[in-house]
Order: sequence, then structure tokens, then C-alpha cells
Amino acid sequence: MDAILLQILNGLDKGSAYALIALGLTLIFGTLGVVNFAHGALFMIGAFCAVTVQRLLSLSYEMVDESQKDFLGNPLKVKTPYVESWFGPEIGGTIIDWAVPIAILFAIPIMVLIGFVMERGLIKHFYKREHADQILVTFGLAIVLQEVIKYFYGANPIQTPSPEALSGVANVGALLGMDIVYPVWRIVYFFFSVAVIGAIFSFLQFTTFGMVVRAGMADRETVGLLGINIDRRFTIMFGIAAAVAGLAGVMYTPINSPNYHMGMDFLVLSFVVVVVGGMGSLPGAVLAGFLLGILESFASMNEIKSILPGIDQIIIYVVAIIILLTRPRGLMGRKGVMEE
Amino acid sequence: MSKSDFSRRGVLKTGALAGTGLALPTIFTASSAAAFTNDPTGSSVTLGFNVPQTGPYADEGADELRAYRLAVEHLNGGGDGGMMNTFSSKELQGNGILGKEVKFVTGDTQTKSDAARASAKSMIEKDGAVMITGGSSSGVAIAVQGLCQEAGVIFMAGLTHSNDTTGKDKKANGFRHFFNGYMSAAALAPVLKNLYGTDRNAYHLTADYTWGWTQEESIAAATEALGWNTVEKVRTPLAATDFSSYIAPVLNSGADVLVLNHYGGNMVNSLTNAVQFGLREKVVNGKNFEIVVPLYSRLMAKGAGANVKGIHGSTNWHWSLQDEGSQAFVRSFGTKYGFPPSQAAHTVYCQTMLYADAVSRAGSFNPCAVVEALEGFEFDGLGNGKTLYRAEDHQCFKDVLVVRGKENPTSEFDLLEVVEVTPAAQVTYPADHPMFAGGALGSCNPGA
Amino acid sequence: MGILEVKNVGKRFGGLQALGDVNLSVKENTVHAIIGPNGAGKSTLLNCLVGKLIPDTGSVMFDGQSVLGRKPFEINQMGISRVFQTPEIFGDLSVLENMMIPCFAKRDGAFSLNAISSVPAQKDVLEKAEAMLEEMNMADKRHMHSASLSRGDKRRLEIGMCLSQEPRLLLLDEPTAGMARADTNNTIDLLKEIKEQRDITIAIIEHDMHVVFSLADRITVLAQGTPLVEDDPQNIRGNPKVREAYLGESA
Amino acid sequence: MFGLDNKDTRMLIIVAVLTLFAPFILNPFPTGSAMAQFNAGYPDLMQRFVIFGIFAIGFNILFGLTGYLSFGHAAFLGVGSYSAVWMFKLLSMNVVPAILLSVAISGLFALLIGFVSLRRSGIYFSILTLAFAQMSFNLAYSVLTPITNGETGLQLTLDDPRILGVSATADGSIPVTSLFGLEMRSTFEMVVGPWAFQFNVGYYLCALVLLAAFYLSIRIFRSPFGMMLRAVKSNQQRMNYTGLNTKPYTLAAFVISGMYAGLAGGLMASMDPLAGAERMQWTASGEVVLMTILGGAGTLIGPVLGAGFIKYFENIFSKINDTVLHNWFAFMPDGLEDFVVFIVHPFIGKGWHLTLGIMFMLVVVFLPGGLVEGGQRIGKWVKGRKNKDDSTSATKTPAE
Repeated sequence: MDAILLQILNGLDKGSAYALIALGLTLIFGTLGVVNFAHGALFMIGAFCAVTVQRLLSLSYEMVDESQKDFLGNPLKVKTPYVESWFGPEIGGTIIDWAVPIAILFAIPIMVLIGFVMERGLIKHFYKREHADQILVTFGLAIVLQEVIKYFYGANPIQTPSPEALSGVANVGALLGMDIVYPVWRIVYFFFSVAVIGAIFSFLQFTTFGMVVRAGMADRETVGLLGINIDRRFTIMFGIAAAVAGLAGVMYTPINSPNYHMGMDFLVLSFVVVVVGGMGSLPGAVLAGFLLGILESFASMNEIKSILPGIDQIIIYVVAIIILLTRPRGLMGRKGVMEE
Repeated sequence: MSKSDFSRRGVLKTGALAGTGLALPTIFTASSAAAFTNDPTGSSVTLGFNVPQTGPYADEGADELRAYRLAVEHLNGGGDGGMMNTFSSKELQGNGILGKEVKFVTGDTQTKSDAARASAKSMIEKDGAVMITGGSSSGVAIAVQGLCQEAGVIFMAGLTHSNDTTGKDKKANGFRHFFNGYMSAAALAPVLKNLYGTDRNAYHLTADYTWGWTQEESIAAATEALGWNTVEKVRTPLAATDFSSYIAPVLNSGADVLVLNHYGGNMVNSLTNAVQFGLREKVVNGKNFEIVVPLYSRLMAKGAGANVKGIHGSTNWHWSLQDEGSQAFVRSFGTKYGFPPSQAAHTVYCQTMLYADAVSRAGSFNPCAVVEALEGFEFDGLGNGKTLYRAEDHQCFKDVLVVRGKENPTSEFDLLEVVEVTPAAQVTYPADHPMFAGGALGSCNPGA
Repeated sequence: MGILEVKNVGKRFGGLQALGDVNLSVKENTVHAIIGPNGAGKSTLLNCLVGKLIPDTGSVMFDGQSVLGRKPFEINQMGISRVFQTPEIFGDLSVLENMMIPCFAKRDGAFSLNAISSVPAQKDVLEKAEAMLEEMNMADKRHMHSASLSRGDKRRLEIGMCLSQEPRLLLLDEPTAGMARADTNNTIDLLKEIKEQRDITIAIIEHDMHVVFSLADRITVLAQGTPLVEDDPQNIRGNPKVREAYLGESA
Repeated sequence: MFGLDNKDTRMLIIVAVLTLFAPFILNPFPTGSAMAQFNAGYPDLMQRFVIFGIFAIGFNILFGLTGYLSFGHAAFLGVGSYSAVWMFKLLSMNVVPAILLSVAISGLFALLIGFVSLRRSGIYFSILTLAFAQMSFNLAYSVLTPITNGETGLQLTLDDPRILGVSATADGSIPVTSLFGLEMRSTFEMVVGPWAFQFNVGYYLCALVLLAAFYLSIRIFRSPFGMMLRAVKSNQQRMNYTGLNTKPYTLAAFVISGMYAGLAGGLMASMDPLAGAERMQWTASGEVVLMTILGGAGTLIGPVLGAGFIKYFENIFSKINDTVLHNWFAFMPDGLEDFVVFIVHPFIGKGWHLTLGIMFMLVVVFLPGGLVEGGQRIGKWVKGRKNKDDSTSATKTPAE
């Protein structure tokens, strides 16, 4: 029982990352009708925003310490971060420790800007082109982005830990009288995702801007005929989608050390999530994200693997195939979206 | 009709004889000119450095390339000579190999067996490489080793840890300096026994491909021999990035040791996840929960950051070793590049030196002569103590390091500390050990 | 007994009864028009005839055989060709190629793995397609990219494509919708010509009364999913029920 | 000639000349010269050019004609390779049965996957094929290791049965692949002055197969069947209402292109008897998409050009390292040399992916018709200039 609850919890936690990425992907597809293969790269860039902030905060000056030796036997150059010398080791240390949450503030403007540039500079020329062309050009962009990151940050994963206060585990089962421990940061991630998803939905639901965008998603031409400049709003939506992907990436860094190809690792998966949820359906993307997270968690249990060897390798694809064959519009998609 | 399989260098000579201008097509007979593939007839010899330059192991590949450049520099008489000065064999004079200047070509394996073979083939067919070396994964090493056997050139494996490289997939033309899964297990077992006792329950998470399996098999066998119980062996997909769903069941499994048979990005993520789940603070059956990473790599450990602290594993070599050879190598590498070399860099440097030395001792680049010179070769001074290149399987037998993640690192390179140097005798196994059974070396192939 | 017999056909979409209880009989070699206000169920009925929709109740017989449950291509092979509201042609292909495809469909059936012989070697198909282009007065445009044709020409091409299959029943779905007056008149002339020169039955769904009364031999008026009345054009013109339900609002 | 019109015959002859004289064409620089780095005329790469050319030609029959974008075609190539290697292991080292089997098995595999995937179109079809291919790859890498030898790739060993051949040669080696005794790896060398040209048996086998495959693809493009496939791409609705069943057309195209992929896989294994699972990964499928688009989807020769282009990049560009760069720019003053190397450095050697990504984006953005369109534009431009100078100049149809 504990094991099952733990896997459900784990599934929700995994699913929250999938849901966030798929949400951004769906926003772009739903509003702009563009299949964005570079979305995983945006997630990756978000993660590297966190790495960059961590590096910036740990910028150090060097002092030669004669008492210690480095690996060549020369006097050791001791590095002290500037923030520590400015604010004292304690506060400075705390600031560095909180690099990842601080990176959120940094990532939002950066990601929105990247989104704008991407949309205005590239994507907008592809609205009228075939989906295949969109896939290809964004795929090319994804390669370029990840190679650029690799050039500056190398290929190995870079550790970006969570703040000391938010690492460790919490006993989430205590309320139920059970012993279920779970990492604090993962719980934070889950609630963070829920908050971001909630924010996006309320934004679309309760603001005029959101209403226009939703109307545009439903029928772009009509909204255009009403004299509303839908394009500009869509550009902003692209920026928001990029920011959502970026935030998902920033917060993900303590869970897994980021590397340059993490975007590609998530790319196929996020498309499967979107398709399972239904192309263009925001609630579908969220639902499918959580659902696939939970299914993946269960598939990796040894009890299940002993019955179906290798099921954890293919579960995502099996689900995608079953959904596409039995219900091509996905769990919550509108009928007719891209069915022809 | 005559044929020559892979010979270009030899052709050059004939080409020169035929003279410039419109020469008659020279169809070349193997017997008349080249006794073996890519016989270097000019004033230089070309070596092929085939390492991952793209993909997840690109950083290790880059470090290997640095070591190769350094080795070439030393062989050609540049730099401070590095481990050439401490090497027990004194054949190498710093005048290239057999007086020929050493040149090299590089290629990208992409950590894919196909791409690695394509790259190696181009080195052999186009650039006239007489020896191929490199690689940062076992699949690639085995694939390229097979190719070199067919082509008739020597393969000096880089970082490859699978038992199969010198086990069921061993080849006469291939040599491995790096240690393997069995040796990791043999070196770790006594240390684990001292540290954690004989009454332990181990839970294995294993990367679901050949290398993972052989390591899991080796470690499980060694720890079970100590009296440990293996609770569960779980295979994880290579493509997995988040291991939480594999780690979560460990919590309530009753296991008190987690063995992570992962490497590279898998290792970084699974270890990070395991620490996140509080496994290191956990107490099971009245004992502290422990995590073991049998194959450690400093470059990778960096990605896991503070999570490696206090976690044990094994490694082929570490820059903090105090023997003469290691110090010489660290000095020349560190001076040139500004940071200490990785174990991958060390093993490929040694391989290059060993090859050059074998050619010098044999007096020929002929692969069969090189094989003969390397087989059963005993040497010292390359950082691992007294070492034997065993004739039966072309595996080096040397001391293995058991290391631990350092609690208080003084620099970004100072992540691991050596806990124990397990002597070679303790990790040596008979050539017909069942874990290495099933293949044959075959006979050396000089090509041509 | 007509060539097309629709009996008691009903179709429901969720809460909406799109077709109530439709009975329709189209006599061979006549032009039968189906008219009705928006939402009367004309398109639903048409889709039931060509296999795009399957009615919930009733039967559709073509030349004594049921079409229900057959796929559109099978129904087409039985001898029913359809012209769409917006011309559906192969925009990426040349005009001549467009015309050849139905000729191949007629000759080789629904599928033929004719992958080795070259297109120009298919003399019979080529001749037939050329002849049909001639008949449609489009021979001079044969090498044009069909997407660049004018709307009227696209319509001619589509009708020509349907005719080249020698169908026994031609279904036209508002063939003049959105057309300029001149194009509409051309289309009417073309259809009249077809009616006179060929052994063909035509069923036409139309909004434009001018078109209907110029062509139809028989008219069925559909309202709210059921046939209101079926009669000759002159009687329909004078029928007060029809005026009230339909003509009144469009007049 | 051969039942083709003049234009197609000319194109076939051009391709034939290019492939048959490739050892000369690809080795324009004297061996040992600084530019020899750019020579591509060695057997392995030449084989890859034509093998991936075959793969891309096949892919183009599906994508170029019907517009169905498969993201899983590498799976068929992989299956073809595995079949061929198994044939070498079990039957004999003759390449003919191996290639035949690989074509047949991948055809069957394509029939199965196509039958299911073609129930959907557009991006759903792409995702379905992607899902199938990724499943194949994941399973081949792990649980199917007994059949595929997983990570290492399936390779020959000394104890394979090879019932119609020998397990090991007299000198204890694994026998090599051959065509009725003619060894695939045999290379004839021709030395003309400072140039060395290599004529490899395996390459010429591949080249002949490529010509046959190319010829067949021309026939398919020009056949009624090919016209139907283009009609499928253009308007499926009209197809259905013209009495044509689109399913078997698309399925036939899918199976044919799957068999082309299997043929390529079989040839690859015949040239180098190893089949790695990475051949089936989705990025490998992406690669053939890139080749086809880069060259020009829907054109006859485009995919071959694209394949050559990408393989050239992968094999030649990736080998240019800093040492080589410094050699090239050694004539410059030191500071400038370092600067130039610094600028070029990110794009060559290990940066070849970056260059490829940039080129690819440029092509998709500016040349939707791929390199062929680029060629046509240049052709038109040249023609335009020529016409200005000389109004009687002969019109030359740009190669499609």
C-alpha cells in the first residue's frame, strides 16, 4: 500500500514536469498553430538560466594561500565569492544557496525575451507553411541552441543544488498515519507547477487578454476580422509559453543536474503528452502529463516489470499508440483538430 | 587481379616510384609492397584518436584528446616527457616511434557504435592510421575493436569497463589498459566488508544494457561471497533521466545498501535522486543506509556535486596518487592545461605510450609484432604500480583504487579521496573465468 | 422505381434531429433538385448518400443495391460522382493530370500498383482525358498548375473529372455557391449541355433559385430535416407552403 | 532510353557518371597536400554516400510523393541490418541472400507498422511512427539483446555456424563478406602522379544498387502509381470521391520506402557486418528527414544530394581539429592566426552539429525546395545572364 501511494506521489511529481512542458507546447500550438520542436530547448535554456545565476552569484576573486597546495604543488589559490565578501560569509552563503529560486526572477524576463525573438525572428514566417516545415525548422533551431549551450557549458551535467532548507525529505504520510517520505524539493516542484498551471488558466479565463487569446485559439480568422490585433497577442503568448518552459527548467535543476541535451530527452516525451492530451487542449495537456507520469512510475515497479519485461522502456509509446488509434483527438482534444 | 585491403601508405611509395605526370594505373599487389595495413613508409606515422566529441560523453572525450596530444608531444620529444621518464621500459627516446615523427588524426565516435566504426574506418582507409585508440563506452570499444581486427590494425581501448571487452568479445588486435567490472567488484568487496560488515541487503539499480549487466553480475557475485543478500536487481532504461520511480521502492524494500550500476549521466542522476530521497540519512535494520557506485569518474562526480560525499566506488586511477609516474603525469598535464587529468585521460596516455614502446621493442609497426611485444609485457611507472598485459586476454592487471567522495573538498577537482589501493593480485582472475567465457582472441591480423 | 431510392432515412447528432424521415426517389435521366433553407438537412442528406455519414435509420438504394456501410470510394465505383461546394481538385497537379486520375480510377479500379509503366504510355487514359478537356473547353490549359485556375475553371475541371468517370448519378453540392453571375451562367449552360448530351442522372443541392429553375425536372423541398413537398418546378413555384418556408425569406 | 523520357535519361546518366567515377571526383586533391583533408574518396565514406542515398531515395517515395512524414524510418534500416547480419552469422558470407532477406524482413515490418500508423495522418502519423521506432530502439538496446546484442551491436564471431560457409578462416579470422567470392573489402588502387584513387568492390556493388534503386524511383515517380501518390498528398478527399482507395496507395508507398530502407540497411551490414541499435533511434530517423529536405523533397535527385551532404559533414568536418586549423592558417601572422582559428573553431570538429543545424535552418527558411531549388535558382540566374548576353543560347533544363 505504501509502495503504491509512493508511486502515485512520484507519478504526480514526474507528471508535473511533463504537464508544465506540455502546457507551453500546447499554448504555442493552440494559439499559433505551430508545432514547436524547439520547446525542449527552451526548457533546457531555462535550466541553464539557473546554472548561470548560480555561476554569477559564485563569481569569485582569488587569493593565494601559502599554507595550502594545489594539485601541482603550487600555493593554492583560494576562491572567495564576491557576494560573501560583500555581505559577509553567512548572508553571502545563503544567497548562493538560494541561487535556484533567485534564478526564477532572472529567468522570466530572459525567457520571455527569447520567446519574443524566436517568434518575431523565425516562427512568424512559418505560420502559413506546412507543419512538416515547422517541425524541421524548429528542430534545426533546437540543434543550434543545444550546441551553443554545449559550447559554453560543456557536455557534462552541472550540479545546481536546491537551497539547504528545501533539500532533505519530509514525511508526507504522517497525516495518514503512514511512513511515506518524499524529497522536499520535489514537493516544492509539484506545488510550483500547480501554481504556474493555475496562473496560466486564470490568466486565460479571467483577463480580457486571455479571452481574446482563447477566442483566437478557437477561431483565429473571425477574431482577426473583428479588428483585434491577434498577432501581437500571440507573440506575447509565445513569450509566456517560453517562460513556462523556462520556469519548468529552472526548478528542475536540483532534481536532475542539467546538461545540454536534456531538452531533446524531453522532446519526444512532451509531444507524446500533448498528443495524448489532445492537440491544442490545455486541460488535456495537464491531465495527460500527470497521467503519463503516474503510468511511468507504475511501469517502473519491479512487480510489473517481472510480468512485462521492458515495459518501462516503452510504456509512453504504448500509451501514445493506443490513444492515437482509439481516440485520435486525444483525451480532451476538440474533434477535427489536425485529424485530416 | 590483385587486391590490397587497407593500404594507402604503401601505395604512396609506389606512386612515388611511378613518378609524377601521367603514370600508368598502378594496380597494387599486397605481397610486393606492404606486409601489413598502413605500413608507415614515410618519415611519419599516423595514429587515430577516436573519441566522443559530441553527445553525452563529449567532455570525457575532450579530456582524452588532451592526453593524446600530450602523449604525442612527449613521444616527439616535446614537453617534459611526462611518464616517459618514469616508465620502466626505456625504449622511447623522444624521437617519435622508431624514428618516425608521430602524427595523429581525430574523429568523433558520437558514442554510437556505427559512427565510431565509420570514423575509425576513415582513419584507416583515408588517413593511413596504423593504430586506433580511444572511446568512452564499452559498446563503442567492442565495435571498434572488432573493426580493427578485421582491418589489421592495433586497437588500444580507451575507457571501457565492461567485462566483455576482454571477455567474450576479446580480439587479438585489441588491448585494454583500463580495469573492468570484475576488478571493480574484487577491489570493492573487501573494503565494503570492512566498512559495512557481512550482514547486508543490497539493492541493485542497473543500466539496462550490456555493460550494466556485466557489472551487476560481478558486484552481486562478489558481495554475495561476503555473505551479503541481494534483495532486488532492477534494470533502468538507458534513456531514463529521472530515477525517482526506481529509487522510491528502495525505501521500503528492507535493503540497506544501494548499488548503482550506472555510468555517465545515468550515474549523476540516479545518485542525485537517491540522495534526494534521503537514503544517506536512512537507518535500516539498525544500520546506516549506504550507497555504492562501483565505477566512479571524477568528471561525472562533478555533476553530482555534494551528493558524492562519503560514497564509495572504484576507479582506474586518480590524480592524487603519490607515485612517481602519476605525479609526473599530473605535472605535465596540469602545466599544459591548468587542471588535473581524469582517469580517462590517464588510461589513453598510458595506452599510447604502451603502444609506442611495444613498436619500439618489436622494431616494427607490424600488428603481429606489436601483439607479440605487448602480450605478457610487464611494466611499471605508469601510475598503477607493477602491471601485466596478460597474453591470454590482452587485459592489464594492476592495482585498483577504491575511492570515496571527499567530505571537504579543497578545490573543484578535489572530489575523491583514495581509500585503498587494492593490489593487482587480489583483482586477478583466471583467463577462463566464467564471466569472461565465450569468445576467442583469434589470431593477430596484420591486414594486407 | 428511381435509380436512387432513399427510404425513411433519419440521422441524429446528439440532441439534434438533422434528418427526420426522408423519402426521396430520383428517376433515371432526370435532374432532381433538393432545396431548402439553411439547416434543412440538405448537406446531411447528401453525406448520407455518398458514404461520409451513415444514417441511423432507413435505407439508401442505388440501382437496386444498398450503399449503406460502404466507403465513399466504393460508392463512387458503383457509379455516383460528387461535385463539392468548393471545387475539390488536385491543386498540386496539372490540369491534364487531374483529368487522368478519374480515368485511371475508372479503368483500374480503386487501387492498382501500376508503378513501373510510365504515364505517357497509358494511351487510352491519355486520349480520354484529352477528349474530356476538349469537351470542357480546357484543352489549352492542360499544362497549367490546377491551383492557379480561376474558380469557374476549377468548377469546370471538377465537373469534367466527375464526368470522365461516366457516372450514372452526378451529385452536385451547390455548384454555383460564391460564383459571380457570369460564372454561374456558364455553369448552368455546362450542366444543361451535359443533361442533353449524356445519359446521366443529376441530383443537385442548390440555394440559387435561378439555377434550380433553369435546370431541374423535379424538386424536393427539405425543411427541418423532412421533405416538405416533392413536385415539378412550376408547381413548386406556386406552392404557398414552399413560399412560406423558404422562398419567402429568400425573396 | 530504358522507358524514360529524355530529361530523366539525362539525369540517370548524370547520376551514373557521378557514382561510377566517384573515386576520382571525390579525391580532387593530391594525397599529402593540405587540402587532402577534404578528400572523401575512400571506400567507407563512398559506401555511406550511396547507402544513405538509397535510404533517402526510399524515404522520398513516401514523404516526397504522399507528404506523410515518417519519423521512424530508421527502424526499417535497423531491421534490415539485423537481418543481414543474422544471415551472415547463420548462412554464409555471401551478400546476396543477406540483402534479399533484409529487404523482405523490413518490407514485412513496414507492412505491419504502416498498416497501423496509416490509420492516422498528419502529425499523428509522425508521432505514431516515432513511437514505433523508439519502441524498437529501446527494446533492441535492452530486453532484445539476445537477438540484437544490445549496446555493442550485433557482430560476427568465430563460433557462428554459417552453414554454407566457414565459421573461421584458415588463419583464425572471421571470414569477410563477399559476392560469390568477390570480397567486399577488396580495393584496387590507382596512382596517378600525386593522386591516389581507390576502387572498392563493395562501393561498386553499392553504386550499382543505387543506380537500380534510382532508376526504379524514377519509374515510380513517372508511373500512374506515382501520380496517385502525388494526388494523395494534394487532396485525399477528392481521391476518395473519385473512387480511389487511398489506404493501399499510402501503404504501398510506405512498404516500398521501408524496403528501400531495408536495402540500405542490408548493404550497410554487407559493407561492415555490424548492426548497432543506434541505427534505429529517432535521431537517425530525423537524419534521413534532414537529408531529404536538405536536398529537396519530392525531387528525384535531391535526397541523394542531401545524403551526400550530411555524410560529408559528419565524416569530413568532424575530423578537422585545431591542429589542422592552425596548419591551414599558419601563413597568417600569429595573432591573426589565433583569432581566425578562434572564430572558426566552434563550427568545425566537435562543432559540426552546430554548423549542420545552422545550415539546415537556412535551407528550410530560404530554400524550401532544398539544394535542388538552390541549383535551379542559380541555373535560372545563369541562364538569365546568358540570355542577356546571347539570346540564342541553348536552353538547358535544370536538373530536377
